[in-house]
Amino acid sequence: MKKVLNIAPVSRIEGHAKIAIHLDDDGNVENTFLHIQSLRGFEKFIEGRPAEEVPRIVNRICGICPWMHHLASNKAVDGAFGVTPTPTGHKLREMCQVMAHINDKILHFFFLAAPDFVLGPDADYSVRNIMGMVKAAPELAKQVVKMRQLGQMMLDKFAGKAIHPVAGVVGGFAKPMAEEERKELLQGTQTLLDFGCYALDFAINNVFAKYMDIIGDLGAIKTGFLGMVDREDGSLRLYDGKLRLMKSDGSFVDFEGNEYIDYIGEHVEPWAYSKMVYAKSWNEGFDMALTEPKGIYRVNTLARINVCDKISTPKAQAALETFRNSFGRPAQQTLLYHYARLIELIYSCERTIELLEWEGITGQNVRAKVEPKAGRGVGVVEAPRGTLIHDYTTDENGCISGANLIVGTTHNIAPMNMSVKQAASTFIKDGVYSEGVLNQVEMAVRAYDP
Amino acid sequence: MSFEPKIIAFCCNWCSYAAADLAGIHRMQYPHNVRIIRLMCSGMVHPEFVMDALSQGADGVMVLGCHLGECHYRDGNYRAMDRSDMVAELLEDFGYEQERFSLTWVSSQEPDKFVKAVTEMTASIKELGPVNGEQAEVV
Amino acid sequence: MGVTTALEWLGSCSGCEIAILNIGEDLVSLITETLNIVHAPILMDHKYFGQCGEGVTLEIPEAVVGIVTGGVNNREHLEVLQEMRKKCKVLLALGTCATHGGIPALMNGQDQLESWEGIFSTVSTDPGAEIPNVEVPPPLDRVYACDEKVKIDMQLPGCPPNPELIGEVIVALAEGRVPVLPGKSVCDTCPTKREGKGMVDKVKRFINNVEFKPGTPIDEMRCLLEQGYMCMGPVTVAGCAKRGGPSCISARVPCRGCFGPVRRDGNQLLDMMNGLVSNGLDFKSVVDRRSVLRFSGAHGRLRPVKKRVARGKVK
Amino acid sequence: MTLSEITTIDGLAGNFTVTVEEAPRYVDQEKCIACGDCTEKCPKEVVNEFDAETGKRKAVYVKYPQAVPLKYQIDADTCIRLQKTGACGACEEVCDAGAINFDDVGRIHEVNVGAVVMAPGFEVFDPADSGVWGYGTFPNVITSLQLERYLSASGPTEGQLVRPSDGKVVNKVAFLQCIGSRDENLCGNGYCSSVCCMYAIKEAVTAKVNSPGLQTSIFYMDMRTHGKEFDQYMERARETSSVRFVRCRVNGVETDGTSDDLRLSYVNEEGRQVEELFDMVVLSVGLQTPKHALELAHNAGIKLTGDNFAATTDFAPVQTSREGIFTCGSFSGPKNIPQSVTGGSAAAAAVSDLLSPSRFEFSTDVSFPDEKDVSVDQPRVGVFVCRCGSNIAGVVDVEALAEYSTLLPEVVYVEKNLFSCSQDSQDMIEERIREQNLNRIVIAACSPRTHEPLFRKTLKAAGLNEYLVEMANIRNQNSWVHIAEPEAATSKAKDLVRMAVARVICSDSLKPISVPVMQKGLVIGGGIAGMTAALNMAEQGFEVHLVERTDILGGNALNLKHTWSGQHVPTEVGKLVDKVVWNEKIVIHKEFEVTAAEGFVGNFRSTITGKDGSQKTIEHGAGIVATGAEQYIPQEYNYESITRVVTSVQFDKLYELNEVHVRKAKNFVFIQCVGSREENNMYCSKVCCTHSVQSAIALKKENPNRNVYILYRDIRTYGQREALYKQARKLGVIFINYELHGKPNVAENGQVINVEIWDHVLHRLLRLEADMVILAIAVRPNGDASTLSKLYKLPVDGDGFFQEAHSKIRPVDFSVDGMFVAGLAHYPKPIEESVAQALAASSRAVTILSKTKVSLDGVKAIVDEEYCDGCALCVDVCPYDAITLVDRVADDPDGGKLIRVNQAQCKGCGICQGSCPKRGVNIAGFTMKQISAQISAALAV
Repeated sequence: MKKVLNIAPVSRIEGHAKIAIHLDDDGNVENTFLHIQSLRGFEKFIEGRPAEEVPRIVNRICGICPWMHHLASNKAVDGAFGVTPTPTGHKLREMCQVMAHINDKILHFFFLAAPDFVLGPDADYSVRNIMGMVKAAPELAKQVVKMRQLGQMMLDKFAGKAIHPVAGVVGGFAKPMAEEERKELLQGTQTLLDFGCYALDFAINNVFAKYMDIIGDLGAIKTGFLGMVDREDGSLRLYDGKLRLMKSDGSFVDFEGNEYIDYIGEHVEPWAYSKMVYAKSWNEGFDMALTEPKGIYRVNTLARINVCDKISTPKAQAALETFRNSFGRPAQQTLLYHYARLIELIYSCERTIELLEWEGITGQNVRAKVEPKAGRGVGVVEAPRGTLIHDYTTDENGCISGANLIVGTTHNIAPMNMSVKQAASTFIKDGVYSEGVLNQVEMAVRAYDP
Repeated sequence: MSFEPKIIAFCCNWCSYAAADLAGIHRMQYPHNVRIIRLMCSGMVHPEFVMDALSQGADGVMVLGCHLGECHYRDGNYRAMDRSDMVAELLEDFGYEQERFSLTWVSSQEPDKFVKAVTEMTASIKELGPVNGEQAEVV
Repeated sequence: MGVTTALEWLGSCSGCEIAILNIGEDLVSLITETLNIVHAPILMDHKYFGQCGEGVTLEIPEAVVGIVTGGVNNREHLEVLQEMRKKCKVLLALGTCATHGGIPALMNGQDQLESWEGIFSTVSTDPGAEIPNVEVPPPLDRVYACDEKVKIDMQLPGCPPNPELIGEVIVALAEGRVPVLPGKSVCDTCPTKREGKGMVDKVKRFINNVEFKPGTPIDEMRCLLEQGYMCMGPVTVAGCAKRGGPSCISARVPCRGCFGPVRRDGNQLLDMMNGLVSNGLDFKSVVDRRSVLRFSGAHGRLRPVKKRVARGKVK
Repeated sequence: MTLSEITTIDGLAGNFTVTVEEAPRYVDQEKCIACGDCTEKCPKEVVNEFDAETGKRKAVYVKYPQAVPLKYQIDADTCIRLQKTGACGACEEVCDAGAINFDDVGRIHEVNVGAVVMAPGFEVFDPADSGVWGYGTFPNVITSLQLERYLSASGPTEGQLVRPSDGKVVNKVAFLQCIGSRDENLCGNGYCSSVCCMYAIKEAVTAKVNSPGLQTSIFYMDMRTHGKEFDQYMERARETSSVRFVRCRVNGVETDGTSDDLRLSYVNEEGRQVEELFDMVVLSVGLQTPKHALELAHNAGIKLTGDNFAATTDFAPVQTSREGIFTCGSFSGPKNIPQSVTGGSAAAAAVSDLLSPSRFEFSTDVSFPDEKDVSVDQPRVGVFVCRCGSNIAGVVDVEALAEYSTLLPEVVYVEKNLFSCSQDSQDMIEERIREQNLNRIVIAACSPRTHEPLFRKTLKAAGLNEYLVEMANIRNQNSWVHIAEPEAATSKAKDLVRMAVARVICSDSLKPISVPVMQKGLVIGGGIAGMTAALNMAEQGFEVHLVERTDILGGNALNLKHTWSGQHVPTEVGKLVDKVVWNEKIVIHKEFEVTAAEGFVGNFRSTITGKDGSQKTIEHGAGIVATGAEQYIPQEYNYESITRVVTSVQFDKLYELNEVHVRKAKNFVFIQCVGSREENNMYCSKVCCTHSVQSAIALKKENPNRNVYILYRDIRTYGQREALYKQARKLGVIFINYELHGKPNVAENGQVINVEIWDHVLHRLLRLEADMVILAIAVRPNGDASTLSKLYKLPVDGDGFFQEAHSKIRPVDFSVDGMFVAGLAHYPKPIEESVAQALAASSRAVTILSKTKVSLDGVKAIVDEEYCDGCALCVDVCPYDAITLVDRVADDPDGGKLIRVNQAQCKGCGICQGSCPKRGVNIAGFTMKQISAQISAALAV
């Protein structure tokens, strides 16, 4: 007989989601849903707020990537008020954002995803987690915790707050960087870079090698990709650049963030609070069919690694080449998100060092003159979870009169649903399923790090 | 039965409280709805008291102080006035009608003014209805 | 074996969870020895409806300590919170959302239906979209703090809370003692130079950086409120301070009250405005004063603005 | 010493031997516990003098419930046992205390004193002697004193106004003024008793409150409401209490024969003879010196005036004719309460002047038992509910209230009193505190503003901290204002008690703070008042700084020639100035004005600035404001345009210089109340009537053929000044009454000035041809009173004169501790009253200066270090700069900050408390906790 399996909550992710697997009378997958459970209404309740305050409000959208919202918001307000941040202010913001990426990657790979690989997808749930890992690989665990802490505290110390930051301000940054601070940060980042390289090797040798078969097909689907690249040389960019929308065949268009409306649209399903972003500009509509998906593209690490022509920093570039040699461009395997994530980890460290070594980084002129006024601004950054777009309109008092937010994860909602369906229907046959099997379904979701 | 509001009146010891005493001495009659709390100065009234009173079911709150320039403590009544402007506006933020709050200057020699103030306040609150009743001002 | 502990997040952003991880070196021993975590969506895979999702009623294992983050925005949150209350001996509300509503409670200042309709009809949204209503938990009438819905044994506000304090609370709970938490305001932990607020007559918007000598410690900087910026330190409970100063102030940015009111049932908007007017500041110079409640909009503090019917003043 | 009389005073000032004869009380004061059993048992009923014969008392009795000492006594003349040995003796049997002593005998005491103050007071004129008013024959003719008792809650009818004859509710009452005053034929009292007009109005108003619908009429010759704010009171009586004022003398009272109603026949305003019936007639009886006082005066060998009052002089109003013997109150002439209180202090000043060398020689401090520490004890609240006679009990259900009070949290004891303020209640409360081990007290009675000090003392006496008492004001703010709504009043009373209990539970023991005193005085103003005050303080041995704005001492007195009693002002002022100038303890600052002031009682710092801009700072412990007043410059009566229309002051000069117009003039017209007693200046300038009458007399004496007219509204030659009025009339001065609505018309007509006026007696327009018109100008408050009032925070009244702390009981104090007022700055008054007030101010100031430290009220801002975190929100809100921000740990900048409050500078206004977001600072006695508790209690149920 028909039944519904409710995997709730989807765990070891940052959001509130539930997977519902509908089985038909024969116990085969009839349909699956990834229900996104909560809606808070940021777009609405920032209306009326003085725009310069909004970066301090919207960072609460996500406690794992608050910097992304904080800075995308600042960029949007810059636009609305018509200010260009001073060079130093601009670079300080980027440094913070890229550093935030470092911590996020460590967190996600080791704390959330790794247990599946280190302890095995069908290990008992009570040990298939960071606590289990601590017991299984205490040294690694300690190292991981230490590194993540290092990254967090560097940011926390320099910018006052690592979680829900406040140091980014319209027009630039709230305080200049002192030379001592620079030295300390530089030293810390070196350590992180070393760990990043070690992490990639560790993953290649102990994880991916071991799970090649799974990687091959778990949640694998065929879609397009969206990500940010450097305006000049098309290399990987996280804080500022143009957007590149690539089809599954590898062809792509580039556009500026403030043109997003012409390229992407948001589809709404009655069973998820989260909207599903799709490529409007392909003029093929929206369809999540596994065979012939329409308008579906993906974001986040794998997407960025796919759309960029290269990476501007040496170690990451080398890793990228290895990656492309084995998986090509664009790579479609969902679990490769983890691989791509570690490449970005290395880029983030290298980029941070680059910024810290820029002579202007300790400049005193960190904030441009600001006049609140009416206007519109679109702020785009690459969040760990994908392309993040903040679009504000302000009134003559410089207060928000309208806002539109497209957060990273929403681009991936549709793909995730597809991956879940793909995974579920491959693993569940004739009513046969197990906790391990269901966890693999979750792994498909986890890869996207929603 | 008819609605008998409860009104809290914060009275300055040096003026309105004395005026209230004097009203008694002159046997002036006024509505029984007011409960007087004696303070040393209208500047002693913490806005929190106003909100607390309303949230605890007071239908109205009055502050009665000395005429401007006659404060026993230089300018306590100016503080009271500044606060009252603020409180009056914030009342609506917290979902109360502005009419539930009033500030009046009454000297110790003006029992009649005191009586007038409490009588009018009582009347206006009666018209307004109970504090937790149907929020009359919702469109 | 550590103290059995269940973690749950309601209308939260997971910032509190990250703050827990930020405890640092001690984290490992904390989550493996001090505590015995039996349920925690962000870290482990215990499921509500059985591990294979066949169950029909939401279940969370028994635990001595329960930690909830986030406010109560929808039916699911409420159900989870009530289940937590049922199963946990000691229930800790962690983070300002859980204690005072936090940022999401800004929604309490809006007309919910209107807003939601707006959200599903943005420029980039396909026309004709409806508010989702299948298998997604329906919202409550407003955003609640946890103690508005169930009995809460301990509160630790903060957006995010201070890892040190989280550590203190957890250890205290494990040791069965009362944790030592700050009761004074942010100013108590703020070393900036203060003289009095009398000379300021208006508050400035934060569109220019505050005055300070770069590279000098903050105790050489003048109180930001006395610089004319709206700093909510005086009406906000302490706890954010690290490295000898409040977080935002160390970043040379005025406090916005993210730890909630200094007195648990205090009213940040009322107290702040009172502080200003009592000092002769023009409270009207505060642009959008309602957002002074941006962190403590639960408990009925923040309400939609009501349009008033003109009434003849009773004379 | 009660029941005692002075028989002889021998010796000289500084060393008198006084013989005192103490009559037997027949009740042992030591043993009597005032239980009242004796009175209950006593079979002998006699009329009660205190009730002015309206009620009865027993032969063993207390005069009235509030009597001090509250000890019973036996009236030997009526006691059966004392009249006939062996008879009765019931009281002795019932007295468990064994206090009755029929063998008690009188005693003679000899006391050695340095000075004597005579204040034997007055008795009211007894109208029975002259039959005309039917007093004694018609039961419904009563005296004002009897009415006072009828209207009193503790009186025979508990405030109900009913007819003695048939108990019928009175609907129509007439007051006849000047019974036994201003009348030599019937009673021989030619003087004006000066208080009767005012008390008659007051009684009329109160009577109307007690029985609404009552019609009240006052029959008078002149309304003499010359006191501060009296005219306003009269206007209010006329308008709001619809009291009817009829100007005419009623010559007799008859009955209509059939009922007990009373018929008055009189000539009304229209000049027609009318008859009118009344339910009751009240005789406003005058004041006179009692016989025993006359004997006393005789024994003491002091001179009396023709009116039988102690003879004094205008410049030494409390000094009798015998050195070392002083007087105050009505013994030296009819006085109202403020004047008597002032006189009392003045006499004290004169005495201390005489005795200052031996200050403190015999004094001992009152000591109270050690204070019990109740800080840790569970609250045990005692509630005492006062009936206040029927003032409260008449409206509020006191039984129910008491019953309810027992149910309130922490309340362990409840008791009802007839008068909580009576001495016996005080003792009882003290008793209960001990036996019931109470540590918090609630008194449900009247206003804390008047009675809190009393109960605080009681707590102290019981060894409790005086701040642990809370009053629920169920009289002034409840029973008196909800007379018609007993249920509502009762439930409100319950609320008020509940609030008081809630509040007192949160009360803490407070310690009064004491600060050192700068033992110097400052006197602002070098007029008669200022100089007198300065001189008295100096002669009591204190350094005084006398600040005078002009370059000459003397003030307004420099314009005056004679006092009403004929003393030559220039001479007296000259003497005074000399004494002041030669006294080395007085530092005179001429051409200086106070420009800045700070500090507080005992420690003022005043900055004075000279004409030349030079500045001095004076530190002083007390200050006296004697800045005088100004003359009104008339806008009316063509004063500007007509040269021969002059002000009274100008006229004095011209007259003195024997100026030609004055010399030649035949017709003089005085116009009274110029600038007084009208809309914006509804007050009486008090001195002008006497002044004009004196000038008129002089003119007439000089040349009887002159025509002198005085156009007046009411001639206010109050007290013994009445003699002048009489003399003027004898000399043929013509007095013509006018009303406010019919002011005289003054116009120049060639050589003469036409004055038109409506004559109320002849009822026709009268045209006078005057050669000279003298305007009796008003006394106006000093223009810069407001400046001074801002500097020292001294209140001024509606007319612009300085406002004393309490018009009756604190007539020279300011509400600001350590500051006092005297002379015209306070209100228009003649010289002798200024001098008396100046002496009084001095003596009040000396009560501070004579101490090395003063203790301040404990109501101060207290920093709660647990909550204060030094956010500095309160620093700038303090009006007294009493708050400073300091390091929590001395010189450890990292230890956090908090505020400190300068206890001496703090006045306890609580603005800081009202600004603090975290309850970090509280006003002791008015803490956030206490007020919140009150709010919650008010709204509970």
